[in-house]
Formats: sequence, C-alpha cells, structure tokens
Amino acid sequence: MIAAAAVVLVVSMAMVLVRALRGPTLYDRILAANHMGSSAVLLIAVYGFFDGRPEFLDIALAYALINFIATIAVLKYFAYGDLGAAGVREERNDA
Amino acid sequence: MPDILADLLLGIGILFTLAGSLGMLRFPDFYTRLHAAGVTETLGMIAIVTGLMLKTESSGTLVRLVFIGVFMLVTVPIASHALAKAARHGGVRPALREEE
Amino acid sequence: MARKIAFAGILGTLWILLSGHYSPLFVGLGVVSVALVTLMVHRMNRADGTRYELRVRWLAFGRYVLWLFVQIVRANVEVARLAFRPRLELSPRMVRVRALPRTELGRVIYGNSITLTPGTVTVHLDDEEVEVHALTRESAAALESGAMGRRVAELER
Amino acid sequence: MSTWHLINAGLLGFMVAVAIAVAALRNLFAAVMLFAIYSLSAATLFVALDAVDVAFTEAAVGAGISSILMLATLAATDGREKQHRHRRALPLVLCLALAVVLFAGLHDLAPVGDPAAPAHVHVAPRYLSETATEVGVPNVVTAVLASYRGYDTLGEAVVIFTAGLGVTALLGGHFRRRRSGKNGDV
Repeated sequence: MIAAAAVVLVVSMAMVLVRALRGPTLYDRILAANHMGSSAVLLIAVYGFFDGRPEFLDIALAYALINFIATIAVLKYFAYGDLGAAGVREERNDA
Repeated sequence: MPDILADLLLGIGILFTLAGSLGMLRFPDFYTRLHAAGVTETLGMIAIVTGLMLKTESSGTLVRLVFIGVFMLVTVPIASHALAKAARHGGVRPALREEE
Repeated sequence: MARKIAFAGILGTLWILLSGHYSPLFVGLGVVSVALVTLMVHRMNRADGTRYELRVRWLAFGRYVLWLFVQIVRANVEVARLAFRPRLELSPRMVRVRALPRTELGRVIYGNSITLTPGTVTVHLDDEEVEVHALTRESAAALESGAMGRRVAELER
Repeated sequence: MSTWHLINAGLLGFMVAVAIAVAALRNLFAAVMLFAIYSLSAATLFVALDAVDVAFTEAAVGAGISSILMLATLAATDGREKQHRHRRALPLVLCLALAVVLFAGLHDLAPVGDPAAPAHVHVAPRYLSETATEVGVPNVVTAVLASYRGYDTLGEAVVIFTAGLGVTALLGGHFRRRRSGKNGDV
C-alpha cells in the first residue's frame, strides 16, 4: 500500500502540474505550487517509509514550513507590492 | 490488525488526494479549485499521516508525523484564506450561479 | 519576562524532541539557537508591538476540535464526490454570514474552521460578518444555519 | 519498472515540463511560480536519490528563498519579459551541441549507488569510518562540510556573504526610497 500511495501521490502531483502549466490566472499557479508543495511533503513522508528510512520526515517537516512561508511571502508581495511592508499593521490602521 | 488499519487509512488518504487533484483539474474557476485543494490538504493529509503513524515503532518518527499533521492543519486554512483574499484583491471574479 | 521564558521553554522542548542527541555539543548548540531566536522575537515584538491573548476554554476547545473533525470528514466526502462525478454539479456562490464570536481570537478560530472544511472558504473577515465562498448550495446552507459560529462563540470566555 | 523508477521518471518529467513552460511563458510572475515547482520536484528527486542534505538545501534555498528573491527582483523591475529581436539559431546550436556532449558523458557515469564508483573508493571510506571519533557529529555530510573541508566551506561562505553585501548595497537604497514614499501616501 505504501508503494501504491507513493505512485498515486506522483500521479496527483502530475495532475496539479497540468493546472500550474495551464493557469489561467496567476493565482491558479500559486495555488498549484502550494498544493504541489503539500503533496510533496506527503510524498517525501511516504517515500521514507517505502524506502525503510523514516528519518526523511525531517525534510518533509522542513518542507511543510518552507512551503507555507513561501506562499505567504508570495501573496504578501502581490497584496502590497513590497516584501518589507508591515502588511497587518497597515490594514489595522485603515479599519 | 494495526497494519490492516494503516493500509486502510493510506487507501482512504490516496483516494482523497486523488479527488483533490482531480478537482484541481476539473473545477471551473479559481475559487472552486481552492475547495478541491482543501480536500487533499485536510482529510487526505490526515489519513495518510495517521496511516504512517500506525506503521512506525520509533517515537522520534511519531513525534515528527504529529508535528507535520498539526502544522499542516494550522497553516492550510491560513494559506487558503490568504490566497482567496489575494485573488479577490487582484480582481479574480468568482463564477457564481445564483438560481433562486 | 514570563512570556519570554515560556517561549524559550517551548522552543527548547521542540529542539529536544526533534534532535534526539544529548551530548554537550548538541545541547549547547540548541541553547544558543533558542537564545538567538528568543532575542530576535523580542526585538520583533518591539517593532510591531501586537500581542495576542490565547484565552479559550480548553476543555470545550477539545470537544470543538472533535466536532470540527466530523464536519471536515463530511465536507470532504461531499467535495470528493463532486470531483469524481462525471458531470460537474457545482453551484458556487458568495454568502455573507454574521460573525457570532465577539473576540478577535474567536473570529480567527471561526474563519479558519470555515476554511478548513472543504466546500467553504473565508474570503473576508471583519468585525461584523464573514464573507464566504461556498461550493454548493448545501455547504452555504450549512454555514448559514450558524451552528459553527455558535459553537465557536461558546469557546470564548 | 519498479516504484522507484516510476517516481524518478515522474519527477524528472515534471522538471522537463516546467522547464519548457518557463521558456515559453512571457509573464515572469508565472515563471517564478513554475520555478518554485521546479525546485520542489528537484528536492523530492534528491530525496528519492538518498541525497537528504542536498534535498534540504534545495527545499530551503531553491523553493523558499529564491522565489522570494526573484519576486523582490521583479518588484524592482518589470513583470513581463521583453520580446527578443535577435536570431535564435546560434543559441539553439550551442545548446544542442552541449546536450550531445552531456549525453556522451552520461555513458561514463557510474550507476546510482554503485559501491565501486570512483567517488566512493577514494576518501569516502575514511570519512564514513572516522567521523564518529574524529569529529563527533552524527551526520557525515555535516562533518565533511564543516570539518574535513572546513576551509573550502569558509571560502564559499565568504563569497556568498560578499555577494549578499554587494546586492544589499545596490538594492537597499532603492527599497528604502520606495517604502518611505508609500508611507507618505498613507
């Protein structure tokens, strides 16, 4: 079942990749990249078990962190056009 | 017995992962695809991670799996919400159907 | 100060759990890392100055998580069925729901719970209401019944 | 064809597809997102090849930091690629020639995991057997990078640090100006 899970995860990543290539909007691509990141976390975890080396989970864990931070950073860029802006505070001042 | 349960959970996990990716391909606009992505990242992820938990004896591995699961459950809705908000902010109009 | 110590304690526990090595060199490296991160967070707090209070009824919160899990499973089955159906039967819509929780933390829990259940995504959240994109009429109706909002409101104290 | 081959073929296929799409795309923001997917496939591929430490670096630097750096670059420039007017025959010929050379060289590579490969018989056995007593770090790759090749790594770090300083000196003023202008509007 572990091998099947790994293969299915690769197949589903391929499906998401098609979405990333087709777009059409930029946000579809960001969503696809984020989603592929989540699938990759699962794939790395499953692959560790498939290979008999569950220590690989450290990478899955690190990747889960990076995936989230990268997505938020990218979105912050699109929302404020600047990575250094203190987005939350600006918004609170507006409200 | 735990082994059968683990395989069952992995099976459920890959079923929902596949459903999420299929939705990503088939659903008509960005916002609906966001829902599809949620399927993989919630139940698909929970089932796979729990299935793997049942397959391990080492406590270190267990701790890491718990961290992965909890961390993804905390971050996934934040990322989805940020995406939805950014897309609306960026002018992506949702395709709506209001039949009533 | 108590906050800083608690924060450093959490980081240290995390380090020990993930490291698994207890030689002086590694514990020393861990202490240095924890001290550095605590210092950085201390300076960041000074920069943006926002504080968040985590005050919920923890027992009720545990019950809520279980309830939410059941909702997540149900919603997942629903959306997965839609994805596998040969004909797409979506009726996407935007709905506005009054935000029942009063506190900031309650509304954050509410908004995240809505997003976490597939079929509904919080698009906007302010003091009065949440704006939600729903995949089907059923998921929108389930949200408009307000069951989730009431449950989150009960967590606040 | 085993699962391992399937996974590797799939991930390599992703990388090829993404590379072609990036070359074809004119919207640079979309290209940055595709590059993130490229790095991610590479990182997963490194895991499948047992190169855990490289995978770690690729995930952190390739998918995390570089996407953000590329976006910061786009913030300072323009989001669309300019149309090229010059001829493309020469670059194409060069690329094809390079590909031929690389494919010819592929022949001489040792198979993955071959214990008799030249890289595995020279100093590697000593690193593997002596790291625990000589350095005392559980990860051999860390021991090699930080101790056996410590000066080499120090040199690399100096180069990267200098490059970072240079970029900060060039771009820092630009971003500060932009931000102060923005605050003035609010």
